Amino acid sequence: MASRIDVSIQHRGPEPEQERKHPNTCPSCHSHYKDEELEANLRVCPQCGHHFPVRARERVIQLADRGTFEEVDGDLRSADPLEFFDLRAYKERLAEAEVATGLGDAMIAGAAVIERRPCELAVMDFAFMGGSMGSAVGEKFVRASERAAARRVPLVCVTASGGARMQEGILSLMQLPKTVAAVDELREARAALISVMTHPTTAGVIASFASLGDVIVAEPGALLAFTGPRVVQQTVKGEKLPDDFGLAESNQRFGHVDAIIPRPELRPYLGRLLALFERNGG
Amino acid sequence: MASRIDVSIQHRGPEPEQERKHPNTCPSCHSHYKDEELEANLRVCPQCGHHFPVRARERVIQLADRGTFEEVDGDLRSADPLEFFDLRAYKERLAEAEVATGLGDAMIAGAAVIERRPCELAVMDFAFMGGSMGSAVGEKFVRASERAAARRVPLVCVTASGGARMQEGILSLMQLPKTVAAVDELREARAALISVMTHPTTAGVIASFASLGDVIVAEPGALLAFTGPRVVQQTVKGEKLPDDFGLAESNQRFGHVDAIIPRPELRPYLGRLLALFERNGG
Amino acid sequence: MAAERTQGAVEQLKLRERLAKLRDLPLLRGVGVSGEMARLQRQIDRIGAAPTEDEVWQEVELARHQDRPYTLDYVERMFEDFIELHGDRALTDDKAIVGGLGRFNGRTVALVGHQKARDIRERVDRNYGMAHPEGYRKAMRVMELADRHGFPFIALVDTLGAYPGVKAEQHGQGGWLARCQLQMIRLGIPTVSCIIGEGGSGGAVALAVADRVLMQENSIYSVITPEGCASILWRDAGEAKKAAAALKPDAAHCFQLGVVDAVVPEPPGGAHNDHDAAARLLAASLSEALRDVESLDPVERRRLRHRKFRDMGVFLE
Amino acid sequence: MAAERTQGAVEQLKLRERLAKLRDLPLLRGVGVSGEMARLQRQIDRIGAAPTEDEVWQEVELARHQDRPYTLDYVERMFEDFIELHGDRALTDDKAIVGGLGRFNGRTVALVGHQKARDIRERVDRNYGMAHPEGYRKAMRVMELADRHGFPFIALVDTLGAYPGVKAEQHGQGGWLARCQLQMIRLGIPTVSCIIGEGGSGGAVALAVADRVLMQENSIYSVITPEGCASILWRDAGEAKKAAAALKPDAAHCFQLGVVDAVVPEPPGGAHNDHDAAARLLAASLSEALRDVESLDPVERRRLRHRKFRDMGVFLE
Ligand SMILES: [Zn+2]
Ligand SMILES: [Zn+2]
Repeated sequence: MASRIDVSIQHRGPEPEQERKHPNTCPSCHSHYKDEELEANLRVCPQCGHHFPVRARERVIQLADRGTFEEVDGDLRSADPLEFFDLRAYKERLAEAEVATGLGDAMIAGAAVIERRPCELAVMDFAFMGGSMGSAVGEKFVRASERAAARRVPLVCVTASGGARMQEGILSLMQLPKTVAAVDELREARAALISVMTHPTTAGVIASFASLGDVIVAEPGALLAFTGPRVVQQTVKGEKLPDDFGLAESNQRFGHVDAIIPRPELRPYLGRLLALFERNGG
Repeated sequence: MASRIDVSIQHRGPEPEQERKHPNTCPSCHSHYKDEELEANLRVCPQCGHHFPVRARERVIQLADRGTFEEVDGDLRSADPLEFFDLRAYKERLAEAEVATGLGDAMIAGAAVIERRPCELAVMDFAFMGGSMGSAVGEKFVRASERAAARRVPLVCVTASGGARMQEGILSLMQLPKTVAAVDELREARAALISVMTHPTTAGVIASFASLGDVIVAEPGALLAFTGPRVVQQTVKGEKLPDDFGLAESNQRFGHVDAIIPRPELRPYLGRLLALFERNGG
Repeated sequence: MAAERTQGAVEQLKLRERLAKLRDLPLLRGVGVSGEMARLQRQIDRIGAAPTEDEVWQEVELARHQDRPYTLDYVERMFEDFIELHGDRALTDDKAIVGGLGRFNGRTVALVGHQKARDIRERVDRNYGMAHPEGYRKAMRVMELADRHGFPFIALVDTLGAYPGVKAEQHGQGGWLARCQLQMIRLGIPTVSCIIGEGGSGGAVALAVADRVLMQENSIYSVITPEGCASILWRDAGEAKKAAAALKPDAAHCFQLGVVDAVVPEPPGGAHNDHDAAARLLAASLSEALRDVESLDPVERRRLRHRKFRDMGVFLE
Repeated sequence: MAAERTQGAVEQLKLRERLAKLRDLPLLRGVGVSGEMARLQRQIDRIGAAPTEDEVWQEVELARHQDRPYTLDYVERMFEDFIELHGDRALTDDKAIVGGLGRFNGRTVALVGHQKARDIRERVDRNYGMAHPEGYRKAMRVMELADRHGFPFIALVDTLGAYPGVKAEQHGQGGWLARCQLQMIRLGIPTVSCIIGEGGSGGAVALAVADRVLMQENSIYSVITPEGCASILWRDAGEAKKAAAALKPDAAHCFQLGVVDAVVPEPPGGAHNDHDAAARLLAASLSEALRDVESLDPVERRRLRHRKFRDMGVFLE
């Protein structure tokens, strides 16, 4: 009990078993693909429909009308206010993640147009330290909300996160109320938040802005949980968890998501939603 | 299914088995009492604690500081807009109920002081046509709310009702939104509604003002249900209902009531609550 | 009996006055055009002449007709780009109530409605249109979203009643029906409800605390089912016809009693005969009603809504 | 390392400035009186001197001390006429969180708090202070009631975290933690939260989105338990001490990082040594904090609360 994880990163990478597999091998049907093949198919397995992870920049390409995404706050970086040092220094981990992903932190954000509807778009990247939310991600989300409120356009937010970034200690926990406050101001401005939860959306992110979407959309098979199945299994010991425990499908059955949208349908679906939330000259 | 009852009177009197017993015989431990004995004991069985029904005027005496209750709207009577006639005319039933109970309808209301705290007090009487809510009860409740709002004192409402009065047809159903609207105006005026649910509080009354109390108090063993156990049993056929199905104790376990207060403690409890809701010179 | 006949005559008079006003109401403008006004006139005339048990019972049967259009039948005909929203965010997605956003007359409108079904398996899935508290919470979620964004709100009512089951009770059926009404009466947005089939007691009124409440011509709205009423008052569920005549659940009577603001015409013989025509007539009435209440100042609209429900009922003093 | 040492010096400087200001804050006025200021000074000085692992770990152990006062221990000492409210009106009465109304400093105040227990059976009943979504919904109900009546609101935080169980997940633990925060940040009333023991991650912050957030001297507030952090980063839960030192969950560090507004002193040795004295010190700090925020205009207060949380975090640009 004492060692359980709550808001912090739980899914810091693929499951151990999968670790040995090539990332382009489908964990569900074991088909193997060339990267171009997967990319051309929106990273959905043509054989069985498994949804592979999508990196943030590729997600933007999948969703935004060509050439419309204008990234902002690209220079925003996490600081190291706690001078956090475990087996390695947080600063080192940050630098390494930036080199590995080409991203400044685990979220990119900017203005975009989706199916001819203007919006702000914020996309998380699980490859950057497990998509964990520290001060940089929190600030980027807040600024995206503020821009959406000012422009009176919806904010579309695509999440993929293991939770708060523990290397920023209590400050990472503070990103929860920080982003919640931003959603409140978005609401005051009558701008919509459309939350697209992808695998995995857990812990600190599902316990803040991601769950506050006016509409909550999930990708098939995504793990959407505050506490993931591994830790819950430790709590309940003997009890066998349901097969789809914590998955999007279970979440929909229990009333937490509005729709599970397969990736190929996501863009037109968002287009229709954005049209509905478009202000009639407000 | 088609014959099920929903908002209307279900508990129009004691259970058949009990019907043969004297009303002063405890249905729980079978002790028998003289009326004065029961009255002196607030109609709680000294032997086992069973709560006998309390008529409205006696309830006022139990709760209000002596001589403080000032009844209003005593002349308000149900009309018969549908000219309702079943085996007998509604008008006849009304006249008979008035003679039998000495009440104009199933609720009395007025200004009161409870433990030195001023309030409005509305009390239902199950003996008047099963405590059913027609236009007269609805209007009395609304006016009590309006007086409480104007005086900025809490409204204490003691319910005992089988539901809406079907002899007034759709107009009795309209007493639900009518009383709900009154609660909303009470809230706008920052006056509290303290709901005391006694046996039975069901159907149309629990589906309207009774459930909207700022604080909801119940008497032990009271049936508090939208649909009572007999009808639910018809729905679920084979399934055995829990022993305390629909009772106050079950309602508390499921989170619907704040406290179950034995009758001897009710008056001081209400006094403490009223003190907490007293406006500090607002 | 003499007194009763006199009162009947008075009501008929009031009714005629109302009908005269009705012709001037924007709401039914569309009706005259489609030639339904005459039929409506005949139907309302019937009341003055005291409809027979058989006539009232026919309305009950039509309201329950298995080919009658259900909420989603109307949605697909009236709305463009409807996106259904699911779940109460707490426990489940109760399919006895549907809700979502769509384009109605070119602008975004939120809608909820009870949903029955024809196919046996879907009927079970929809629980015959009888919702648990979770369904009403879903409706409340859609209302809240609509209110926040300023979308007008439409509710279609079609239920025998809120579900009388074990979990429904344990989860607080009565309380949620009350809270749903409370939320609905507070909304800042324009609201219109229409009874499109069975308007069964608390489960129905929970979605009908609107600025304008309409009833389709062959729908019923009642505090209790005729069968339930008969089994209590006549001690014989078989006397349902008599109970129905006594309860007066039909549209014309509800209109006469001031409970609904207008009656929505149906195609000849009833909505089940022509879903498309029924949807066109319903859409026309909803449009008129919305236009009517949208023109009001939000604070004033809310005040009038309160006032309307506050004044429901008939009593002596 | 040189850079780090410089940065440490800068922090120490900032800290001293803060401490200087602190002495003038109304919040800690009561502290000087009780002679606790000197101890607080020493404790905060320690940070400048970089506390050892052992020192931080001692705070963790004190925060979890089984004789430490729990929410109801404080309530019975600080409040008159407390009436507990029960239930989420939907599913259950989650006893891991308590809530109610009582008189505090002569006026009605609403309170919620996590509730642990000492007795084994009660511990199970309270689920060790780890709430399900239903507990947070109960808290939200109390907040809503307080907001409607204009009662100031106090939250006492003492939880290892929100419960990580099957039903908790199925019922939407994450979503309700989010909604609880959203409701709390919207409140029109004055709000004060205090961490009185363990402030464990999402389950803690859900009750701590307040105008003023206080921490008792020996409480901890952290995004993850030291054990959890150790098992992930050191791949060994036994390295909890190291993790604790890295996470800096103690009051002085949280104050230094701008996460809490003030530190509430405890009696010598810790709150567990003298519940009455601990309650007096807590009551004094809560009173000061409430007085401070009650003086603000409600709209301005809400704006400042938003601003405070909006500005949390440290980043480079
Ligand atoms: Zn595959
Ligand atoms: Zn007895």
